[in-house]
Amino acid sequence: MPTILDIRHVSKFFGGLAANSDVSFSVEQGMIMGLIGPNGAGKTTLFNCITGFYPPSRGDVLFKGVRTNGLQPNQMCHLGMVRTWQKVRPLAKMSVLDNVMVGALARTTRLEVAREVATAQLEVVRLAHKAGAIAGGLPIGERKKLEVARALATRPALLLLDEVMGGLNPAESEEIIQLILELKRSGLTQMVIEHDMKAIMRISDRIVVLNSGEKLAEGEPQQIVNDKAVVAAYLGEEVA
Amino acid sequence: MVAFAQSVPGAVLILGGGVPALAGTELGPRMMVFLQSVLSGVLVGGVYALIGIGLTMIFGVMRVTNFAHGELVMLGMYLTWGLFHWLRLDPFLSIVLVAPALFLWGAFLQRAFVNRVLDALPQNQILLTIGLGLVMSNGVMLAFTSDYRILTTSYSSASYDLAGISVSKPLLYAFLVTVAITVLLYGFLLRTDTGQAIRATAQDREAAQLMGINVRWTSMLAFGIGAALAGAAGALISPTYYIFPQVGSAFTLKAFVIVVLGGMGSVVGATLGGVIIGLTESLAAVYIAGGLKDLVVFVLFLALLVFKPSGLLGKTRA
Amino acid sequence: MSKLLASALAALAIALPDAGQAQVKIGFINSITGPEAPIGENLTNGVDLAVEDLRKKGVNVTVVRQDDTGKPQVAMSAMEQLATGDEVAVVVGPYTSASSNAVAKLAQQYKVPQIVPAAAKEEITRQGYTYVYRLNAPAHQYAQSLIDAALAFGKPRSIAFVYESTDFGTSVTAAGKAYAKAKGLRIVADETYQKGAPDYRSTLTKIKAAGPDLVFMVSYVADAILLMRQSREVGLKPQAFLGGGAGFDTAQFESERDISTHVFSVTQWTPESSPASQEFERRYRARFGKKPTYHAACAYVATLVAGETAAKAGGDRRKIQAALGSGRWSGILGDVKFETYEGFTNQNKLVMPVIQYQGGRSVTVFPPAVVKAKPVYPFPGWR
Amino acid sequence: MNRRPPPVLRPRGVAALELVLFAAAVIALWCVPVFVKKPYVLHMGVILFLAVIQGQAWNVVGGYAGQYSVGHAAYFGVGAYTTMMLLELHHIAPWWGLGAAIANGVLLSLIIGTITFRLRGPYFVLASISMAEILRYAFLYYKDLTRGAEGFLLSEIPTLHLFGQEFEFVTKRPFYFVTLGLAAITIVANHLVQHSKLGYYFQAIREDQDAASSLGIGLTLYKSVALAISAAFTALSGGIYAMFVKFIAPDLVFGIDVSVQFVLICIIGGIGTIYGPVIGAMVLVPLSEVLRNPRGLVQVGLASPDSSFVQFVEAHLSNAHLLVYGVLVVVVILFAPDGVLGLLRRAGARLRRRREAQGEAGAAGA
Repeated sequence: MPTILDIRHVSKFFGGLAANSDVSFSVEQGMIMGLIGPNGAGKTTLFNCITGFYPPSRGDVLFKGVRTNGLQPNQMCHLGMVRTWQKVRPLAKMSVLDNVMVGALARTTRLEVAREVATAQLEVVRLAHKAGAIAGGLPIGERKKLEVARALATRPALLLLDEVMGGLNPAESEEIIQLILELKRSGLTQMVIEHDMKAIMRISDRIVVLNSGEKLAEGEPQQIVNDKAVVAAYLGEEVA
Repeated sequence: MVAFAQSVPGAVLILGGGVPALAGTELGPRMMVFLQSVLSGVLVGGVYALIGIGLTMIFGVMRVTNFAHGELVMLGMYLTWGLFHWLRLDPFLSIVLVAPALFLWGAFLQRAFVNRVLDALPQNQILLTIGLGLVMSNGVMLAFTSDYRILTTSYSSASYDLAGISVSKPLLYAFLVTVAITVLLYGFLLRTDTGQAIRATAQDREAAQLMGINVRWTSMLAFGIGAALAGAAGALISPTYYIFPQVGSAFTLKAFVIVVLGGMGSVVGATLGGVIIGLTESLAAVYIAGGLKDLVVFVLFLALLVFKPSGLLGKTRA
Repeated sequence: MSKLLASALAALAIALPDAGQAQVKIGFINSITGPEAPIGENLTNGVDLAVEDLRKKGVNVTVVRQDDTGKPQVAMSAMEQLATGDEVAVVVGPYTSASSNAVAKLAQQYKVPQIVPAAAKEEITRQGYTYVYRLNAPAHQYAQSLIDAALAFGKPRSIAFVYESTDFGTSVTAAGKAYAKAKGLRIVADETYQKGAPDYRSTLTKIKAAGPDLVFMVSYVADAILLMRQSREVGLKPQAFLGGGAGFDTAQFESERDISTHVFSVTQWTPESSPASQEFERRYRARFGKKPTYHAACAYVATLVAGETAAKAGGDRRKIQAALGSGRWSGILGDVKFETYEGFTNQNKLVMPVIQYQGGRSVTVFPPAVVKAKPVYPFPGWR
Repeated sequence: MNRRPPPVLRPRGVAALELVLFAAAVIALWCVPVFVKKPYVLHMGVILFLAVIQGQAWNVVGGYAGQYSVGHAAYFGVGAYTTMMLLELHHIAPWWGLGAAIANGVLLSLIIGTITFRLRGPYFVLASISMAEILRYAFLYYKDLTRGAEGFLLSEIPTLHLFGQEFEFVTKRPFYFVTLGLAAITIVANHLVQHSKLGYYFQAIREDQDAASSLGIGLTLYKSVALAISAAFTALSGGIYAMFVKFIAPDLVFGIDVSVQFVLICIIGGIGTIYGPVIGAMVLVPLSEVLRNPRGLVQVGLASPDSSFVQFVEAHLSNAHLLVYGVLVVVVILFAPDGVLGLLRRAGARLRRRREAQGEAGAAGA
């Protein structure tokens, strides 16, 4: 499988503090890459560096073989990379359909086309019945789905999900897991930050563990679970 | 005025002692112009600083984008004018009445209006305070018409001579009072529990609430103090300024410039910012053109916003 | 409040019908509020006295008052209202140069005769407007009288100008600079300011360093006082301070004795000028409790002229215009006649006296024909 | 914060009805001068239509794109000065001058946008005010170019020859038609913009800049486009205002109160909606005009000159008509943050709900 995302020695400093230091790994097409680590490990910062919200202080991000340092988030989107947010960011005063249409408009200027794409995506996340509702009024589970639908509407090659199951009940989480797996089957590459260990182990093909901004380990879920360093630094304390 | 009369010669000595080169030597006219405009700038800047400190309490500390700040200064000016006109109360003494009155008014405004939009979008705060400002300035216009009023005191145009440089008495008094108020405020914020509560609330509202600080009460207090400082500044500036209902809007903008310049919420920063703006205006009037001094201030402000948004002293920005 | 009450009473009095008398409707645009209001008050008082006198003569005048707050755009909409809504026969005012100039254009357009009582801007009567009549002397005479006076009193060599950047300030200063050059005076400073932020210390310091023999200032009331206060503060001490009328010739300025003493100002009228003027001053003081300024006198005469002419012409605008052009009047401003000369149209020729504040009151010191006291020159220093 | 407009569902029938009503309103207004000759009415009409244009213009960048500019006087003033100076100094007729005014407004918006769009929240507001103030002071100071505080007084608008006819811009009538036409065009243009990709993108930026950016929206580009559209219409209204009022000066066209008024039109009517500015203008303009000049009512015959209302307003309120603005804003922000239109909508929604409750079957089709 060809590599779609290549992260090479990425560091990000805020003042003197390193939020990421010398992180390297790559993501292959079609896989689901899990990204885990304790709070403050630098997962979201890394997402921000990848998607163009922060320029990396050092190192390179290569997307589809092209160096993307310094590109803006909207440019990343047009290249085929889109993210969701840990703390959901619905376009609150717009309807659910309009939210998703905004995503779809990244690939078209015609509203009818965007409306069709958006309607289709709402079907995918099973939110079509709420198309006319105002996004700000949705419960948290549906907001998360809305974020995914909106991101999918931009027709990404790589989808970055930031704690998309956070705050959901088990049934809702399960629904999201099924959605992620379904998307994988359709060929979409995904990178997932998740706190729910069971879930991440279930869906990920590979996992990168961050701790204090550094990469602690990388491997298949089974390897990670058995990695002594990881268990000591992260899983250990969590289990205990 | 006795207290001021006594304190003033001492101040002159300090100033004189600080610039030994001035004594005895004959200064060239160019140097004189420079020193005079620096001095005027610093003195006027002192009053600006007080307005700025008031706003830094409200905007910097409480994060309320108060576009009615200049109107609070204006109210202070009219109160001072009224006390002088009807009761013959000296403008500098009237601070004792004006500041508490404005404190109450500010606290009322906060409680009745601003409080309701604390968590709203900043633009709603801006519009609300613009609306309140319009009500204040036009209310005053109804009561007093839009005439320009002038306060005439015995020392209105008096000055000390400092090696050929004139020091305006009313401005010097105003400056000294500003310094005193600033020191008191600084002490209050650093040394008292209430002051610490205000600072804690400024840094993190939610955390402050968790620590058991009554955030509502603290906000009201901070707004009241900000308004009182604005009122005091109005009282201080009224002997050398003219007073009309729309006089506030220029102060509002200046105050924001000062707060952003000094860094949000920093009392020392606002003091410095005020003096810098006073100096800039004064020097720009002499070396560029009188008609361009405000323009220069705004250009400076924009440059600061774009290139160093945290202000000269501050580190953070919302 | 008392002012409001007074004007309300006056309005009431005017509204009372009085059969058998000539009915005339006059529009009066004035700076009733705003920065120029202290001067505007003088004009209002002058108009009130004129209305009294007209009544005595059997002319029943209705004055429709409009406040322009000193702003040309407000004056213009006031003029439209007067011309098309209230249908007045003739308009007196507005006070300021900027407003008068703007209204003059509309007067011509709507064919409503306008009598300008006290606005100095040259252009007002230099545009060939046939419906615009000016009672007071225009800007260049302000400058000429003052500079001639200074040259007669001493030997000044240089002059500095400080003025508000309004039509009035710019117009008088432009004429002043031209005349100063013609008289061989060196212009060492030319400083304009915007009203609203009265900190002139730096500017005045700069002027002090330039060391001019004459300091020529053109301002309305509040700025005139603050300019002189700050001049005193920075120790500016030329041979003479020359004030270009307006704010320098008001009761407020006069009462600020610390700073007004020995200042020269040019004026359109002085109470000392004639017995009739003295009588006017007496009446005015009795009625309003203060000294009348030239603004009051000009507004008084303008209203008399407007009222009489309109009564005779039966309120017909066209006839009033013709009558204003050909008529002659005499009164406290001397002989009034609107003439066309040297590029001016319908301009009354008026000699402008120069006054000086001495011992808390103003005395006429120039020209020699009307002198009442000896000038103090050069400026002896601050009290 | 949690008061939000109900879902906007637009069945085709409603859109058609809207169009018919809109056209009818424009035609009706077009006929007004045939029956009403009073200049005061026409004057009020012109000021009202200008306010509609200004409100619509501000709404594009402030209401839809969420960039609260309180410095729109910059574009207004530049439009006014461009038109006036071209006419007075170079004898270029205003119909060409207005084009130049729009061009200058757009150019200025690009410059101001580059500087201010880096900033958010109160800092953006402060920066936008500063830009307008800088222009005001510059126009006051550089007298040789701008005539400073004296400003420009319009001498004469040339006669327009169009379709073999002559149009004289002397009375208020032609201004009435021109501004009515332009206001209608502005509304239509706005409607088209808001129902296009641009409109969706503007709203996305307003709701969440980061989210919008992640969805492929170039923030600077689309904010600049919004500001340019807004500036174009604002400059246009400035140019017409200059021709209509016949006098401009820096304090008059670049003042903060001008900028604030544009914002208020939208806030009071209902921000981020097509008809909000129209309603805002309909509330604000008559109110402020009547308070400013109560004699107008006398002229129209709505009040007698001796009525206590006219005398009271004239004696007390005519110089403080902004007081009413202030009170209105405070009330609207506190009690009706979605403006008058929001209030109407909420009332309408309540009504609809009641009706839906009555007849389930009929409403299901939407």
